[in-house]
Amino acid sequence: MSDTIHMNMIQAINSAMDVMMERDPNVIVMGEDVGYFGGVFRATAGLQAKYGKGRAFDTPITEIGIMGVAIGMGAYGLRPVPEIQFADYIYPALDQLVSEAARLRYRSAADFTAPITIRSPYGGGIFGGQTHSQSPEGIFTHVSGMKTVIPSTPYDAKGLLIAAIEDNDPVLFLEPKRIYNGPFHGHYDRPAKTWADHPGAQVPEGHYRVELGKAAVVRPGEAVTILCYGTMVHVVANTVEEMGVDAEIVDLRTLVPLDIETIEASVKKTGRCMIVHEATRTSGFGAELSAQVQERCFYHLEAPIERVTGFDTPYPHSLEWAYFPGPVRIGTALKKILKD
Amino acid sequence: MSDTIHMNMIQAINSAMDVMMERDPNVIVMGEDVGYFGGVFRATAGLQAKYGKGRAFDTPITEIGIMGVAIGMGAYGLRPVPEIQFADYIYPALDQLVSEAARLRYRSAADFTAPITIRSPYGGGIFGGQTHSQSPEGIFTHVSGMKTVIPSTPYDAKGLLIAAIEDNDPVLFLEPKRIYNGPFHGHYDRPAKTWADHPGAQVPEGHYRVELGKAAVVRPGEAVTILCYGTMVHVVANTVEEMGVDAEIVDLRTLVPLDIETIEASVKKTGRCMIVHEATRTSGFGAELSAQVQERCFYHLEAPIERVTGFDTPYPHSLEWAYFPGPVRIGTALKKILKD
Amino acid sequence: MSIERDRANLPPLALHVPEPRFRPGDEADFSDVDVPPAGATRRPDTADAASSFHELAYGLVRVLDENGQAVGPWDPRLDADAKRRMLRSMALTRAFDERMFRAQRQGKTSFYMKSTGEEAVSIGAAMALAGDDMCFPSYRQQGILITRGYPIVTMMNQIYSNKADPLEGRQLPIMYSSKEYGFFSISGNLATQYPQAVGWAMASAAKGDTRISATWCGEGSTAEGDFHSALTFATVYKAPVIFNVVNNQWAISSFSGFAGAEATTFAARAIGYGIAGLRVDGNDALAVYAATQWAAERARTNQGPTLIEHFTYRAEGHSTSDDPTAYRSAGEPNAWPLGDPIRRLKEHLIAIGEWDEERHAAQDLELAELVKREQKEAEKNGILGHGMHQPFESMFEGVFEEIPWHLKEQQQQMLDEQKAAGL
Amino acid sequence: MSIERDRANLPPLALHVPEPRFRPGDEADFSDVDVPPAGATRRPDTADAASSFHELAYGLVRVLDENGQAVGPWDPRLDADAKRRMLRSMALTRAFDERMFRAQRQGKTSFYMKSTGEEAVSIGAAMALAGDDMCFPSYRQQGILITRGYPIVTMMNQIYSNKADPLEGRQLPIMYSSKEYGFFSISGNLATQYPQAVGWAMASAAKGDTRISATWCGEGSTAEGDFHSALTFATVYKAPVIFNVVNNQWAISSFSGFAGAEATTFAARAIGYGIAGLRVDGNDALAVYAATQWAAERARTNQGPTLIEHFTYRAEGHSTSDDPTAYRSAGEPNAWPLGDPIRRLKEHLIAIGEWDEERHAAQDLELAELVKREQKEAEKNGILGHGMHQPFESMFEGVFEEIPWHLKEQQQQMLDEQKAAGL
Ligand SMILES: Cc1ncc(C[n+]2csc(CCOP(=O)(O)OP(=O)(O)O)c2C)c(N)n1
Ligand SMILES: Cc1ncc(C[n+]2csc(CCOP(=O)(O)OP(=O)(O)O)c2C)c(N)n1
Ligand SMILES: [Mg+2]
Ligand SMILES: [Mg+2]
Repeated sequence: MSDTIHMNMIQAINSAMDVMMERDPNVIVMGEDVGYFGGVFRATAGLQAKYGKGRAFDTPITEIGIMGVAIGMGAYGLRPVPEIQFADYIYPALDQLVSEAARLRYRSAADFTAPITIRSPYGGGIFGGQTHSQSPEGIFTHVSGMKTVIPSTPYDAKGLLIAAIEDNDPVLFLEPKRIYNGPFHGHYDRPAKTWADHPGAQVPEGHYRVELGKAAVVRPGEAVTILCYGTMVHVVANTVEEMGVDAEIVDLRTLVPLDIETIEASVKKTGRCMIVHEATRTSGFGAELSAQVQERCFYHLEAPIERVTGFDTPYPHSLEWAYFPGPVRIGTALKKILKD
Repeated sequence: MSDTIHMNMIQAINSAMDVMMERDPNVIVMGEDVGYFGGVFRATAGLQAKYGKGRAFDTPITEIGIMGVAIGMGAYGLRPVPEIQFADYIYPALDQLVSEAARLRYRSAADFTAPITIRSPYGGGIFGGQTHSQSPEGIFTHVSGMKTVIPSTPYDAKGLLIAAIEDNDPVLFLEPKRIYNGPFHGHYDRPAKTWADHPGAQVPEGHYRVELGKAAVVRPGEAVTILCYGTMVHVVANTVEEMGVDAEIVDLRTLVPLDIETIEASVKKTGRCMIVHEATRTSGFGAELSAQVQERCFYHLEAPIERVTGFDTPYPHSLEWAYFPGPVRIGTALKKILKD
Repeated sequence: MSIERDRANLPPLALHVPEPRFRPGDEADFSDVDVPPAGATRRPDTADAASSFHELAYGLVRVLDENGQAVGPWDPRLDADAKRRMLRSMALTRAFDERMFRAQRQGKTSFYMKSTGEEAVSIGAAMALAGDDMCFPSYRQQGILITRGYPIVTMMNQIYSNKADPLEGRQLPIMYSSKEYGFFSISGNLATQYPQAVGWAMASAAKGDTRISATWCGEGSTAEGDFHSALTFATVYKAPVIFNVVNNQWAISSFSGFAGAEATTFAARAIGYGIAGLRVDGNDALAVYAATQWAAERARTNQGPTLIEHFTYRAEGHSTSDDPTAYRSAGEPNAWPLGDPIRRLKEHLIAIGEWDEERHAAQDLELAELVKREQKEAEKNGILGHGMHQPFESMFEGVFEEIPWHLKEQQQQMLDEQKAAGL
Repeated sequence: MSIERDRANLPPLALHVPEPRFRPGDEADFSDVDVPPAGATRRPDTADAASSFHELAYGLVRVLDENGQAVGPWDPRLDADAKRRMLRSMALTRAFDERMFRAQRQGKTSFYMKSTGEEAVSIGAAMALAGDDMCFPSYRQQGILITRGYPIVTMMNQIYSNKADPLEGRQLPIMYSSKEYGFFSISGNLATQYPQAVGWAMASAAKGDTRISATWCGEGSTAEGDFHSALTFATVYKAPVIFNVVNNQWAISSFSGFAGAEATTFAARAIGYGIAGLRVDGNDALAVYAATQWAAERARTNQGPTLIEHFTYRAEGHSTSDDPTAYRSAGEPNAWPLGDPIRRLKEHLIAIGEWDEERHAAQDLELAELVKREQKEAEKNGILGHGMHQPFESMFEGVFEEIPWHLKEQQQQMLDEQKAAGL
């Protein structure tokens, strides 16, 4: 593995694309504002200058088109990495993603495939209001034929993105935009942290992979298992630390396919399970996690599985921090599950 | 209540629209082929002839447009009842439905609302292949601001559809097309049944409502609670009868808002819970049901909650009956849960 | 408040809802449909700017005249062998459609869709394209596969979802896919293939390849957002793609007016994006060939996309699930002013002394026998619902490149259950 | 296989990726942009068929000439009072934008979007529409609300998400909504308002009402599928709707070429659907007024929809989150050949003796004071993140007409938790 340097999450994501474009002439990136400008979050900065307009380019503002064109490119033999500017804007592309990309291998008996990685920033905590804050991952986990990946550190972001680009099936790669610049502790009213002293921000410069479908136990513990991903990994870790609870924190990293072994082993060990995500509660991915844990660990559970999630409302602009499942709500749930 | 006559589910749905168009000049129906022809399943037959082209009309083949136009009509003061020809084709409309219709009341603080009822046939069992068989209800239950309703009898279909049309929020009304003409027993290889002798096919001619958000206990029982909806209510009922199991069958009828009281009371009574749906398993609505039951009835559960669902694959054309959660799979799960 | 206009005396607004000219019971009469004479339309140079021939989007490129002669600048001057191949492909497609329609009626499969009356659209195009150009069809271009020599028996295996079905029983009948034959996997969702074709073409251009793509959708499907996204991408990147709009007048029960045909042509959509637009007599195989050839040359020389509206008529029901007499005049197909594409090419070949009625009748017989023979062959592999399907466990394969644990688990569960149930 | 064309000598395909003319560091020079003289464009009768004036989609309707005179058939002949109201609304909009931009920079809110340089587009239109016509705007038509006399303080309350915000703090700043003022709730998702406007217009027509609708989107947003669905529905049902495309040359960092501007105009999209298309000098408030008036008359007399492209320039950043000097020449705004809309109308009023520099300066001062005063008033109700927001429990209201049990439960949970945490 190559030399390790400090990167924030945007730099790590940028580096993953750079590495893959360098290695594989079939990798191309495209999307609204990703070309000359390098993306509204700068994730594709420098790629057009380095690889040319034919491999990193701006697109018309039509998510249907971005996804449909990526599928055609994939059928040709390219390996497109389209960006959807905000995950909230993936809905216009849903039919192309769900009915086409995710079904192409199956319906053509592998005659055609869709080796596409869709990158999109998601989640709240940046005062983005209803349409720049959503966490739609649950919807995609319901769709057969596609994978959903969410990193929580620069290291994972780069390694998972490389693995996603190398994967021969469509992968939705959701980027927790709240932690692009630093691991969020969950206290909106305290100074923000940067990635500076975080071990997950030591990132190899070259090619490496973090395998899809493998969770990470980011904190071993005995009292309770907490399943989470993305921004919430940091909020949870910080809350657990503040409360001094011996929780085992599992960062899922890939939602589909899920690393059920790690989850099962942890819950069977701790006997308690809590699930934290930012997405709305009803039919969120937490429901699936809860169902699976219950199915597999029923006789080991000492307390009801708890879900701490976004509320079943749109993301409200001014009450963002009341909506966000922060330390207070996670803490309350933790106390409850440990008492139960 | 008016006189009761025999109706199959299509007739009941047609009657609901007829009754509402008669009572309220703001109710209009529209969609692909719904006008002169009366819909590919004949659900809107006769409405254009009776109410004119301005109130029952064909549309261009653009689900974005159908949904977007319905929202504008709703904002004007109409009460549109658009049809999406197959639920598999609702994805192009997803952005308008999810980001617009479902969010309009909230984002405008009730300045504008979207009193729209989207009707769409869903589900498999008719050899419709991958794109005429899907059950996408799970996706919509994850969306705040809209309701999801699925009837299982002609009586409920009419009463629920009237309640949906009268509701001032967007309602997705999914019609289990496998049981349009008769309650399906689950045995694809035996003669089909009609609604002829089914009590749920006795339908009042005039106006009545089946309240949204209320489940029905279609068979009281003590041994296990089975949660289901749509076509599965009949498949489950038949399997239960064939096996002679004393199951309590709860027909949810409305998925959001869910009738949690009925569910909770039933599971607390039986101590066992099984969930049956046709949709793919992962992150299907069964996951949410499982999570909620577990959260509320943890200390009453004597066995793990079981999910019997469609597999996590597209709906395969020729292996439809291996995919369909029929009597064999339901039976196996029942035996397991009763033994556990 | 803004300046209030006085609207007291304004007439009320009225909603215009289109209505086709003929409904069941009406006598269909298309005598007023404007059919320009064959040979009358100019053929611009393929290097000309799209903005210099807008009128072609409102005209009708026609080659075969009333006397069976090929006339005018669009005559592709094919040799007689090529024309006979064209005729044969069209006749084979029709024979195939007849046979498979009947197979569905006999309960051998669940569904079928004919292309009767529209054979020239796919076959004319397929002959003008190179064999390795990539096609992104809708469900009514079986003629492409037939023209390209895809095995008839394989098509039937797909329709029967039997054990020899290359798509392993997973797709609705007629939703073929063949990368080898340059035929993209057909989707049930309308118009999704349009931006995909653009993506393929853009990839080909980005790679400095010489292959182009072509795509088809019905006039009804042009209303989908995908259509617009495709044309927008294509005009922006000058993608080497041919857009075909098959205007067969009907979209299930909705006439073309519900896609906007009352106000303008579908070829005119091209003008809106500044791309080349052509309107072609879709029942004239030579005109379709010529238009495709012209568009392909534009694409291959980096002149960008062309949209071709094929003005034709869906002579039969939408599919086996449809009965068109419920919504349109039964006389429409016969009254259709552009005639039958097979009859027209046949008469042309006869008129130029390269064909005769006897040979045609013999060919019809031969093709009927051919499809019957292929059908027998196919049925050896099974028909839908009669046991000779793919193994049950195959259902879980191909969702992903590798089967993930949860699908393996579901697969095992299904096998266990089936075993326990004695299935 | 099909006839193989010999492609051995064909040149390789190439992907065309558009590139704006000027990037940071370049000197912007628009001297070759074709600006037709004011007054030169004909004004068809509003009853004329859309197909009879295609050239208007490629021209530029202009009323104000270089000498500040209003000339030609499109001159709406407004009286001086109306013109001064127009000028004032534009100046007020600009003053408002300045103030709120600064408020965002001061941390008083999260986000702001100016309409600087494009004020004529919304204000010219709002003045030509009736007060009860329904507008479906994008995020850059604050000028409509200002023209219609919506309270400035209420706009600010929305921007601050404070306790007097009529949208109860739920929406991003500038996403106004006011049914009373005929201003549809703004969405974050581009172009969704287009089919909604068509639906409203269709409803109005179906009801025999006389009100019409109008909608706006940026040139970049025309690429969305919603745009196409809207135009398709509108042409099919002849909906009484005005489509405005605000071509301000940029979509965040992407120039109009990425929406297709290299190949044709945005007004030409209209031709593709057979609807009326106009291209207008968007920095000429009188031209915008005249075009809107003409389109409104068409709509009100059941002539159907009109699409108006407003050719203008986004003089500042996309939003407070954007720095345009990163992707375009800093000199572009000043080099823009169509000038500033406020300056142009001001000079016209001066030229006709109805205004002078002193009055203008005084008005500017007055408006600056006005917005300052309103801002103070608004800030009494709080600014974003400083406590004076809506009550927490309000978050659960308005998701549905009645709060369902699960939201009540979540509401209670939140209140309990906050209480327990001493918040
Ligand atoms: C997204 C989507 N919406 C609706 C349908 C249902 N549908 C199937 S075919 C059809 C009509 C298409 O008509 P047209 O495009 O004219 O093609 P044609 O059948 O005439 O060849 C419709 C509405 C579908 N398959 N996909
Ligand atoms: C569906 C969707 N995709 C992407 C975005 C992100 N976005 C916001 S504004 C914008 C540019 C729009 O440009 P244009 O339509 O020209 O309007 P302008 O800002 O110039 O007024 C983009 C891409 C969005 N809001 N919605
Ligand atoms: Mg058609
Ligand atoms: Mg713009």
